[in-house]
Amino acid sequence: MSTYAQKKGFGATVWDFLTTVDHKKIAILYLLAGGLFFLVGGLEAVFIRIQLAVPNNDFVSAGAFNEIITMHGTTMIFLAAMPILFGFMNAVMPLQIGARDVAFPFLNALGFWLFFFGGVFLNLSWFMGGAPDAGWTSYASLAIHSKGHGIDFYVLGLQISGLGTLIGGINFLVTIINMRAPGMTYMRMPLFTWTTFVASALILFAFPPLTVGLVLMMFDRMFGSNFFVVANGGNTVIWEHLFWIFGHPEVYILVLPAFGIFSEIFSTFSRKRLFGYSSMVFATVLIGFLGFMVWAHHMFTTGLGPVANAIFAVATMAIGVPTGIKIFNWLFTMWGGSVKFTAPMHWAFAFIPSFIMGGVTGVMLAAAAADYQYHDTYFVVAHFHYVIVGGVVFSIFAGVQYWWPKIFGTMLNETLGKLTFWLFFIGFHMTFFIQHFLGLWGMPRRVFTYLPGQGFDTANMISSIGALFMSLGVIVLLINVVVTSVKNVKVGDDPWGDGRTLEWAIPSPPPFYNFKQLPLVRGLDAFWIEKMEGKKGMTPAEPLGDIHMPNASFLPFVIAFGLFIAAFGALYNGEHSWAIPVIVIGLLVTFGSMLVRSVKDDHGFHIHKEELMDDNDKGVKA
Amino acid sequence: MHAEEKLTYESWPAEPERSTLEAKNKFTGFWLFLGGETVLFSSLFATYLALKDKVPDSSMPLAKDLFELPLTFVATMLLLTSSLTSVYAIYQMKNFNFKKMMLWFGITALLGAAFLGSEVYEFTNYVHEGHKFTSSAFGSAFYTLVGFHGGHVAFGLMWCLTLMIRNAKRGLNLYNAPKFYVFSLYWHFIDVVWVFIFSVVYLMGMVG
Amino acid sequence: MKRLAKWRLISFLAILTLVLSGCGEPYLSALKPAGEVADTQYDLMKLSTFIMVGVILVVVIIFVTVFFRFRRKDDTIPKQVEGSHKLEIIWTVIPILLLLILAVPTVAATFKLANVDQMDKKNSKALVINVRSHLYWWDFEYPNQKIVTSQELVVPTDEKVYFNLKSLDVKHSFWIPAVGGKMDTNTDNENKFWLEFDSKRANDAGGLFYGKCAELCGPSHALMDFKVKALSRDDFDSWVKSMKDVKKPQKAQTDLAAEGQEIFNNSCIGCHAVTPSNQMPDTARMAPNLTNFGDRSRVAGVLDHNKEDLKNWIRDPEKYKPGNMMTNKYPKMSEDQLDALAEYLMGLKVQQ
Amino acid sequence: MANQQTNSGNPRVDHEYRRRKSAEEMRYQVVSFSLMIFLTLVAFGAVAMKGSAWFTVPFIILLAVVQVVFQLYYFMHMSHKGHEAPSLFLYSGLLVGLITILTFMTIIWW
Ligand code: HEA
Ligand code: HEA
Ligand code: HEC
Ligand code: CUA
Ligand SMILES: [Cu+2]
Repeated sequence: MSTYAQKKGFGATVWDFLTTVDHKKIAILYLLAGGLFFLVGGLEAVFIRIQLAVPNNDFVSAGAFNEIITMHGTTMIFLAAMPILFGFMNAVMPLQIGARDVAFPFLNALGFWLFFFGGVFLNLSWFMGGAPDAGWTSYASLAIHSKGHGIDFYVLGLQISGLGTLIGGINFLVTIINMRAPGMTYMRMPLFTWTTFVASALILFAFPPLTVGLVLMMFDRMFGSNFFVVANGGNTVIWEHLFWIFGHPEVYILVLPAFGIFSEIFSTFSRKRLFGYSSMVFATVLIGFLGFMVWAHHMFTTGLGPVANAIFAVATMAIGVPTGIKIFNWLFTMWGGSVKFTAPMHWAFAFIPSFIMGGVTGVMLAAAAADYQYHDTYFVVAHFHYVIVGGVVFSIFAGVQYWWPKIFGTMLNETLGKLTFWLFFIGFHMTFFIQHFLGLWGMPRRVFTYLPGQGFDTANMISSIGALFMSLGVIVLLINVVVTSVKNVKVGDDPWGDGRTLEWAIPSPPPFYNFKQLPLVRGLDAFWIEKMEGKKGMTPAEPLGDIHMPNASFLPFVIAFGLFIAAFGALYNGEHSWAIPVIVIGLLVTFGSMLVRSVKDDHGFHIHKEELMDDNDKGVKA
Repeated sequence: MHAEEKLTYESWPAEPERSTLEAKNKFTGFWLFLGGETVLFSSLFATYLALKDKVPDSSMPLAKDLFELPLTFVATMLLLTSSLTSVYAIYQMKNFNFKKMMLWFGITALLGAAFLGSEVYEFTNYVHEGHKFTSSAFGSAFYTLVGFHGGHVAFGLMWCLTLMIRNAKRGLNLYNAPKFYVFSLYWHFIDVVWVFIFSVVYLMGMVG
Repeated sequence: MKRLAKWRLISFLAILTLVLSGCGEPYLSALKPAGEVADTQYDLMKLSTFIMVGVILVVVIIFVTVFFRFRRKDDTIPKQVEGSHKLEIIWTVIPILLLLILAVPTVAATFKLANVDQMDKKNSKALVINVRSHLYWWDFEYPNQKIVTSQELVVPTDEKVYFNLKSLDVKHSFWIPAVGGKMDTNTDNENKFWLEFDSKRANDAGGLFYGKCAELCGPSHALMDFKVKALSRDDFDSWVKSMKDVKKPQKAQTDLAAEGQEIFNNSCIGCHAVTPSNQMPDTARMAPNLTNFGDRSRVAGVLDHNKEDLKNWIRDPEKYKPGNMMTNKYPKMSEDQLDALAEYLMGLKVQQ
Repeated sequence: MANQQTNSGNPRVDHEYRRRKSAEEMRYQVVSFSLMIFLTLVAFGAVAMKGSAWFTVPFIILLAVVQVVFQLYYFMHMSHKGHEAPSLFLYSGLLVGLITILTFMTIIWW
């Protein structure tokens, strides 16, 4: 079927990616864009650590520092961690359930472009008069007070990219509900698929409150409303609630997929079925559920009163239980197994003690009365970097190393991978462990500098040196990617040799239709079952037939771009006469292309049976 | 079975909205979207309730000074009835009666437009009484909640018209039937939201 | 394996001693509690830390065992175990119990720290202080004593002191780490809480605690420090009395100071009051009250308290506190004028 | 993908059955519509009577909830099979929303 597999020129490749609706290519886009934003956010982190390395430093100004921390937090959470995880979900989840694509390929592309343009818009603030500077939480009184357009960039950029995330979440949910291969019952789904499912459900319910909050702030800042203007009857605590009703589930949106990735890695490299699979699923769902009941633990010092604080404190502690169930199940997956310490397994293994340290400080924070001391200090900074970096970032590095061969058809270098691990691992603990004490010794967070003579100097220096190690680790990873891509040694279907789930049953990279014939799933770890019975691949569940595929389309890009334009209009509303026309033009572009989409039928195309037969054993390039 | 295949009354499936994979996905996806919308509107309701009657000076009108039963009642009847007419439309769709379906959707759209008209009239009145979007937190919250709903109605109207115009000539098939169905879900959802708006905003506002 | 476990234990103990020795500064650290509130919180911290260290130890023991015992040695396929109900019950129930042990004192402490009944009681003798936060400075009003001071809070030791907290521009948070956890100063409402300052430990800390703003509030958030002078009840009463004695602006003592006072009255008095019995409502107090400026220990919360730094501050406040509300609100001062102002301001003392 | 059809094999019989079924359902829908109108009237009436707010407010909320149940189960067909995922997600959304409303009404009091 050579027509689909021709080598293309550079321009054609770019066009291909701009118009693709293939979940595997969209995955690559997510990884690429998310990776880029990770570097940006990391660079911002490095600036933070340089500024704080010594007391009274003036590497950056006070105002710039606030912009940097705000953008660091926002970029890392919304534009780096979540999109990279979305990349894995796109790349792997449909394969794991034996689907040919996601439920809404067009919307999948739209989701990506919305995220991307939202992120670009947000980062353009650096060049257009200043970035947002009220923290990633953007508390209302400060955000309304903030001069310039920084906060406007935040509000508009996050609305656009949040819309993309919401669309992505719904897409994953429907894919999992409707498109599982024959025999793939819910309780046979790999854990990464399960965590994708629950995380997507959290997205579905957590992003609307954020959207509402952002809309209210947009109205206040750009259109003269009074939601947060106390003098006119407004109330800033509304923002705090709306933000955290979103914000707390958000951290589980980040960490659940990470748990999924580690679950796959633990069982693969222990050559053992996941211990307590059903309780793992149960714990995942329970974490998701409890995640919505605890947000006010970020507001213990707001003055909600002892009743509210006590309720939320206890509810928060409860989350430790399902998380503990997971930790012990992972440990007992390895127990009695045959554990091979590959580079992905390094990350997974180190994740356990690192994440626990963050988790238990979380439970300490949950003790409301004690949190009055911890809140808004470096103790909190230490807590969340322990869970986020030790959980999410570790999982991202692990996932990159683990699925790279499946996505790109070639293995990342293991030695370099382990070098990255050691540099990053050491740097990570060095940076963040000491921060617990900084917080307890009285150092608030979000301070652009500190005075000497308060006992903070040495600890901050240590912390900054740790960041240097982390940077080195990331640089080694980049080298690894380049070296690997240049060498480009092709690998087979199951390069780790221990693959258990369906994605390892098809070529690396998979053909663009994924499964020639949908596989018949006979149990948990479908591919492993077949392997253990001595079979080479999956038993097909259907005869070879025509495959229906969606058409590529440029419209997702255009729809997202329209909102990008409109956002500039909203930003300058009331300041320039061209603002309103620009809003109108942007919205016209968006709604116009939506209209085109709905009026022009798009039935996709079919790959014919004959072509598929030609294709046998050739390993098509996607 | 091809989505655009010409079907007859006999071959028309019992659940045209869910008889292809695409349709099923659309159906599920839209329901999930409504789940998200529920949270969205709840957040707006919550904000409204927190800011109800919060005005900077006591000369400004409060909820009980503004709202009036008759107008709200008319608007409610319009929207409730349009919910019933869209049920009729789907009934005809399931019976493979394209013409009647179009007729009922047409009526639905008309009722929706009338509802919007009454809302615009109402808003202009309030503005004259000094209850503006920018005048108080109460005003901001009121217009945002009710306006969001109104925006949904307006969007639904556009959607309905687009569907009707686009499919006027080609009749029912398995490609467009799910679209009509999903639209009707959306329309009912708008109605659900309105039931809470008239209860929580208007009726409760008048009670005090 | 045994050797490694031992090594872990030793390094753990080493860290522990390091931590215990490095508890931070007594005037600033939450690990050196100096009052009832901080004590309660410190006890809770200790309890939770013990539980958490226990949890970590258990996990680490399993973890290390796995590391050594179950490395891949050959190609045999291990048994595919599904799970174990017994184990699962164990690791569900034990954490629940541990959390209960933590939850009960947490709830108790939360209610205890929120108990401000004394404040609202009629004729209560409790000391109440209204804290008003502004962009980068703190205003302290003693409503019953009818005095106002800024930047440096003065409190009596060994009794509960009650606070009403509110912000007049953006949200800040009022925090004296060594004495107790923080409370936000919202723009919407008045928050209430109490603290207690222990006389003995206040002495150890030099009688002066550091206070901080703990909520991001703009460029100079990092510099929004204040100080707390903890005095015995008698000393406190005499401080209140000497404050109240200042009925009208103090007379300058020297010629230079008189010149400074003149400049001050021309350029600064619009914002800065130099009498403590400030009749204006809190919203109208635009700048720190300078009645007892000479008694303070810092200029603008962060600079050393001497004439040089004071002159630097007046010369260019923006340099020391970016975004502050004083910059450019008064004419430029010559060096002579600065000398005069410094002389005058440093002489503003209520306690000799 | 093969799509699942629930045909008995005889289209005529099948359609007779279906037509009857959906006509019957239509009757239910008309009934529930009348009920909804009725409930609306009662709610408006309750407010017009200007009774005590302690009674009126919960009462009209209750009526609204009943009405919405009609909408969901009859107009939006949630009573039909194949609505497991929709109801799961709708109710979850509702739960999250209700908690939000509850907190906004209790702990934002100033
Ligand atoms: C991936 C992200 C992530 C994760 C997973 C978590 C997990 C948890 N978090 Fe964290 N948190 C953040 C990200 C995250 N957090 C961020 C970003 C912030 C700051 C936001 C900001 O202000 O900018 C924050 C802030 C934050 C606060 C507010 C602090 C403050 O500002 O004052 C609190 C308070 O309760 C808290 C609690 C918890 C708890 C209880 C968990 C639990 O889920 C942890 C559960 C895990 C374990 C407990 C370990 C394993 C369990 C066992 C081994 C079983 C036995 C255990 C026991 C018996 C205890 N977090
Ligand atoms: C996913 C989330 C995430 C991640 C991964 C990180 C990663 C890191 N963060 Fe994080 N951080 C947050 C989320 C995250 N952070 C949030 C939400 C806040 C709160 C913000 C707020 O207060 O509002 C915060 C705040 C925060 C602070 C506190 C700021 C303050 O309160 O004043 C600090 C200080 O040390 C810090 C440091 C770091 C460091 C050193 C890393 C490191 O792990 C980073 C490692 C990465 C690198 C080192 C990249 C290396 C890059 C290169 C070498 C560049 C090459 C460049 C090019 C080729 C262009 N962060
Ligand atoms: C807008 C009115 C305004 C004017 C006019 C003004 N100041 Fe200030 N001043 C402030 C504010 C606000 C601060 C607090 C700054 C901060 O800490 O962020 C301050 C702080 C100070 C401080 C430090 C106070 C302390 O308690 O440590 C001194 C001293 C001072 N001003 C002196 C002066 C002098 C002298 C002048 C006149 C030449 C003057 N100010 C004019 C607003 C003003
Ligand atoms: Cu005030 Cu930070
Ligand atoms: Cu949280």
